[in-house]
Amino acid sequence: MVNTEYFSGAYADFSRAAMSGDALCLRADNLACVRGLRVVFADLNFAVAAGGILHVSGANGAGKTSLLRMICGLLAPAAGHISLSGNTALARQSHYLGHADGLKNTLTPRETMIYESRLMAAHEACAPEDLLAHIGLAKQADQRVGTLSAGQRRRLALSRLLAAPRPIWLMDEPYTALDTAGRDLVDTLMRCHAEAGGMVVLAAHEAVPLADAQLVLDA
Amino acid sequence: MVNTEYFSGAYADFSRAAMSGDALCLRADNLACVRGLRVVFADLNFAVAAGGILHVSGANGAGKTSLLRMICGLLAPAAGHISLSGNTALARQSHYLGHADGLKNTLTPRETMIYESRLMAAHEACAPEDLLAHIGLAKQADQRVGTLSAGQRRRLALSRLLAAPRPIWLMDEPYTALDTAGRDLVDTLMRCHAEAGGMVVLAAHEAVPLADAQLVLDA
Amino acid sequence: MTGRPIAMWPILRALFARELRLVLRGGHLLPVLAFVFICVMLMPFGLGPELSLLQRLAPGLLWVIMLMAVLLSLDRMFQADFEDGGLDQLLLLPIALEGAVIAKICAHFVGILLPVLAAIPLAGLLLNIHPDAVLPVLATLLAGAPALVMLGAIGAALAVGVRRAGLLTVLIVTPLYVPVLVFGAGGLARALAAPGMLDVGALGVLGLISMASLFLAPPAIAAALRAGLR
Amino acid sequence: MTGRPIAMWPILRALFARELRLVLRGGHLLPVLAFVFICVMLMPFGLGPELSLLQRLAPGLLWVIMLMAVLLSLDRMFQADFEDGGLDQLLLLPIALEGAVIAKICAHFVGILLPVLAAIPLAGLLLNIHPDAVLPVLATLLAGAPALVMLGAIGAALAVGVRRAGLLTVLIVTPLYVPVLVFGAGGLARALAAPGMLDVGALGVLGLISMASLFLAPPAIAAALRAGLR
Amino acid sequence: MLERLENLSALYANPRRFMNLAARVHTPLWLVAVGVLAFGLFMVSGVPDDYQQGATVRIMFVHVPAAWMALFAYSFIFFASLLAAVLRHPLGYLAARAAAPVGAVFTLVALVTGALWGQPMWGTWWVWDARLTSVLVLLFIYLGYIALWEAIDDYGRAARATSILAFVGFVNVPIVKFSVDWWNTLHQPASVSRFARPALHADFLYPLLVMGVAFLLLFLAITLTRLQMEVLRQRLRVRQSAG
Ligand code: HEM
Ligand SMILES: Nc1ncnc2c1ncn2[C@@H]1O[C@H](COP(=O)(O)OP(=O)(O)OP(=O)(O)O)[C@@H](O)[C@H]1O
Ligand SMILES: Nc1ncnc2c1ncn2[C@@H]1O[C@H](COP(=O)(O)OP(=O)(O)OP(=O)(O)O)[C@@H](O)[C@H]1O
Ligand SMILES: [Mg+2]
Ligand SMILES: [Mg+2]
Repeated sequence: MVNTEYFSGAYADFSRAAMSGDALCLRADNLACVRGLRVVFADLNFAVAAGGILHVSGANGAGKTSLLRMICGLLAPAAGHISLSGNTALARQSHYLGHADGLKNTLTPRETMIYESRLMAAHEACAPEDLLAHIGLAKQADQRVGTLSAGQRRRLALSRLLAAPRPIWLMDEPYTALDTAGRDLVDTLMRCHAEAGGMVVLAAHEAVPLADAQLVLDA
Repeated sequence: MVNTEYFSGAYADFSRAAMSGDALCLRADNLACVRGLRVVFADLNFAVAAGGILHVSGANGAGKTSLLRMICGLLAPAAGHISLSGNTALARQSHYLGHADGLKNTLTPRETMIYESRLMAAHEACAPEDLLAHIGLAKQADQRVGTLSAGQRRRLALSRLLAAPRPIWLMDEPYTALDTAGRDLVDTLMRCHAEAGGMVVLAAHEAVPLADAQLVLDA
Repeated sequence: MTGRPIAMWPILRALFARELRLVLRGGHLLPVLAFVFICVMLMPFGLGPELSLLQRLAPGLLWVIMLMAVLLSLDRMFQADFEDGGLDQLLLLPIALEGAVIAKICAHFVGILLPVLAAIPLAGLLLNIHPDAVLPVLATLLAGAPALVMLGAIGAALAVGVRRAGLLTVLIVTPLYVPVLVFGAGGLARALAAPGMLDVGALGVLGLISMASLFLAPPAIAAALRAGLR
Repeated sequence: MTGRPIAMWPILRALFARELRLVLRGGHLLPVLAFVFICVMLMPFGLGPELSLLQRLAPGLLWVIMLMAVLLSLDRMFQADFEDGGLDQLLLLPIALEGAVIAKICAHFVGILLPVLAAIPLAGLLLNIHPDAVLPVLATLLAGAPALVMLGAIGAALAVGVRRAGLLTVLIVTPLYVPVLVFGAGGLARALAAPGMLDVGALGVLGLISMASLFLAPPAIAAALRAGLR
Repeated sequence: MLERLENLSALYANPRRFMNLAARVHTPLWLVAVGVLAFGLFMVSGVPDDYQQGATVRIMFVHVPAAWMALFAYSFIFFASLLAAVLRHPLGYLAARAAAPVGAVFTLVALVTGALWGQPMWGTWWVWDARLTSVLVLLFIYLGYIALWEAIDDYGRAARATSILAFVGFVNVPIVKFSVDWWNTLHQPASVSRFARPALHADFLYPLLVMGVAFLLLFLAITLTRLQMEVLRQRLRVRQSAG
């Protein structure tokens, strides 16, 4: 279902990096998270190599969302640090898809996509038509985002991942509100991304067969 | 895990109705839904008897949310009608748990519960302590709702169902953001409610073993 | 259906209490009062610090400030409910939506506008208002406030979910404000021209408008909110 | 990391275009314009119908009205972004947050405040302003507006995620407005006392304050937004 | 739990050394402050009536030190926030938070005594001149600063946001100080601080200076007490939420 062509050109960069041996590696050392007056987790260590998919799980409130936000710099770690092959400023290396999707209700899906790709400085702007069909919103292209169904919104939010290539994908419960086809779409996107040399960290309560490593946070 | 005592007293009313033979029955006749300029579904017929759990499924945008909102009167049907044993004004017979949870960020979980039970005119106000422990928010009782994690919010929203007994529960993707224990909690709540003579209509993309009927909407 | 009759009054009270708490959370009293005094502080800079001039202008300025406070505070009154699904829950309450609307508006009135009204005499002092003018100002403001609030709430309800809400608000609400202002600030000016006595006529008309809006606005607001459901 | 350099300019332009569209679709312009005209309409009632007095006060009143319009419109500038997760996405853009902030502010300026500025001469007409005074009023407003907007945005950013953010913004921002108003309305009054000529000194100071705030405010705003992340 | 939190986050550091020092300094500081204040009041009671102002001149001995402290307290907040931001040490934020209400009260005292003095001297309680207004602005900045602290629950967020406001609001301090020089005001310009040739008679000058020192000590003592309370409250909150 997913047209892997989207990945070919733009992804050449970090695929090449992956092949040339100095592959990217995302690692966290002794990471700790404090929210309010509570220590959510501490002494967390993990590494994700290029092409890796890490599944973070744990009970409600265990700190999954906090971890993902820390990786892209939206939350400062209370201790420890995170780096991508030595680089610690990861905001521009990451796509973050959170519980709140950052979509604007008064735009249409088409407009959202066009702006998204311009804002991400996509080198070749993708044709919104193709992408819309791709994520299953062809019919809703010119409806206001505020009137989309929950799953349709979620699909639109996914399109941000394709706006520009970035090595790290952080996905917080990406299957939420999606039907079977939608879940397959997410899986395909993640697989393509990993194959192109990217890395994925996803938080989910369900099993993720695609993942090649699991991190369990205990509350 | 769920203390079924919550259901005993207050639920006497419609359990008695169920036993006395003139049981409640929720039925939809020739229901149609139009959103914007699109017919979402038409000629929908179904019935849920007291104690029944109906699982509504269908692709994203198939109209599950619209259907639930129609049942409790938040959306007017384009055609057809819905009734509970002949009664067509169901707003005060239903609990609706939608994609948006109606929680107030500046209150604490404890306050939320107290107000909720007063607003629903609960005949005997439940003790918030018990209920909080019940839904797994004992530790977060006095934290602002705005700082809860996604699953913790969801659990708090569930507590509204217990604020006062109402025969119809409308649950839109109730498993969203919940961990395994949370999903079990939802199942237990639904089972208790059905056993007490209530009825549940839930929309979900995953399988729901508990349901005794399924309605598939096709987009 | 559950067999027992439901008493409306405790529900309205609970809703009022919750809304008042939402309004007051985070010490809103301080900011509202500060707002009034800040407006007062800005005036002399705009108009020049001449005390006698300020004295003459004070009553009208106080009306404008009150209007601003209403506009600012009611502005997004229903927006949060609309966005977080709270509006759905309001509709499912065991009371009529009109009642819920009234409870909400009362909470805003008590939590925000009463303190403003209470601060008006002191604000007037800073504007060097004539002592004889304090009473008429308060009287007209009190008589007119319900109308201002109800009209503001209609605007806020229209702004929820209705497309082109801005235009609608301007077309519907602004013309309604005009009579209130005419009788409020205008009657005030006349009252002050003949000092020592209240302009009972204007006050009566203001009161009438307020009464009318107390009865007519809630259904309009409820209808606007229902129209805004998605 | 992807090897190719990223051009900042097109991103800023795209962000500006998007925000402008959001502002225009949000229907914020009309209520602000309505507010301006309500204020203007109200003044004769407050001040009495004496045309000469109105004429004298018009410039100062226009300044105060403009200031309140800016406050009203900036109030929730960053709140929506905060609530819907858009703020997170702003932080992940390939440009500095400071740049994004400037683009957003420019969009608000163009979408709301330029039209308000354009309406000022008309509003002045209703206040019976002296024709010679229109140009100085507009000139000082234009020179001072950037400062008003930037300072307002600092307040809006500080109050992000806070309950009743609007009023807190007012409380934070207005004290900062006083110097601008002093040079704006004050300089204006002096300019009009010697008719036919602009008070270049006050205009220069206003311009300086505006320039300073153009440079100093964006880092403060960005820092405030970062502090507001949850 | 507490240990864990303190080790993890700079914001929750337990300033043990500071608390020990504070416990030792606390009582002597209060004693000296009260002593100097008593001495100052004694000196003030001996001041002769002014030939122009009569007994109302005594308002000066409260008004002027209070006005000084209003400015000093804000500068204190500014530098404390700056230190906290630069050194990444939370004590600065706590100190700034502790000082704010104290500064606001001094500002209020300066305003009220000024108004009381203005009635006999200028024939009015209030005028909108640059000095008076900039002090009113200062009060509002204090209030905004306090309101912002109260409005944000999360301690770290509140600390960062309020420090930004403290920096921005600092521009008002020189305006208050120099307003009398920059604009033509009713209020009189600095007469004490021109030390080379003080324009004030020694009979007035020395009591005024003693009162100034007394107010400074009072400010430091109150702020220190509030700061200790702030640290203890923070510790208590952690304990409670941990267990
Ligand atoms: C509400 C009204 C007033 C306010 C807000 C106010 C404010 C201030 C401030 C902030 C200072 C400190 C200036 C500095 O450190 O340089 C000050 C000093 C002073 N004020 Fe006032 N003042 C007010 C009314 C008055 C009145 C009515 C008088 C007497 C006629 C007065 C006499 C003085 C004197 C003598 C000083 C000492 C100046 C110096 O030597 O530095 N003030 N006032
Ligand atoms: N104002 C509108 N204009 C056009 N289409 C609309 C409007 N409002 C809703 N729709 C469409 O109605 C359809 C039904 O939406 P609904 O939310 O009921 O779907 P759903 O089954 O709950 O989907 P999901 O599984 O994604 O939650 C969607 O396709 C949506 O795009
Ligand atoms: N300001 C705060 N004060 C106190 N606790 C907080 C604050 N902010 C967050 N928390 C707590 O931090 C914990 C971690 O939240 P987080 O959102 O990371 O959990 P999560 O693993 O994503 O949970 P979920 O599965 O429910 O999404 C939660 O227990 C939450 O209550
Ligand atoms: Mg989460
Ligand atoms: Mg749905």
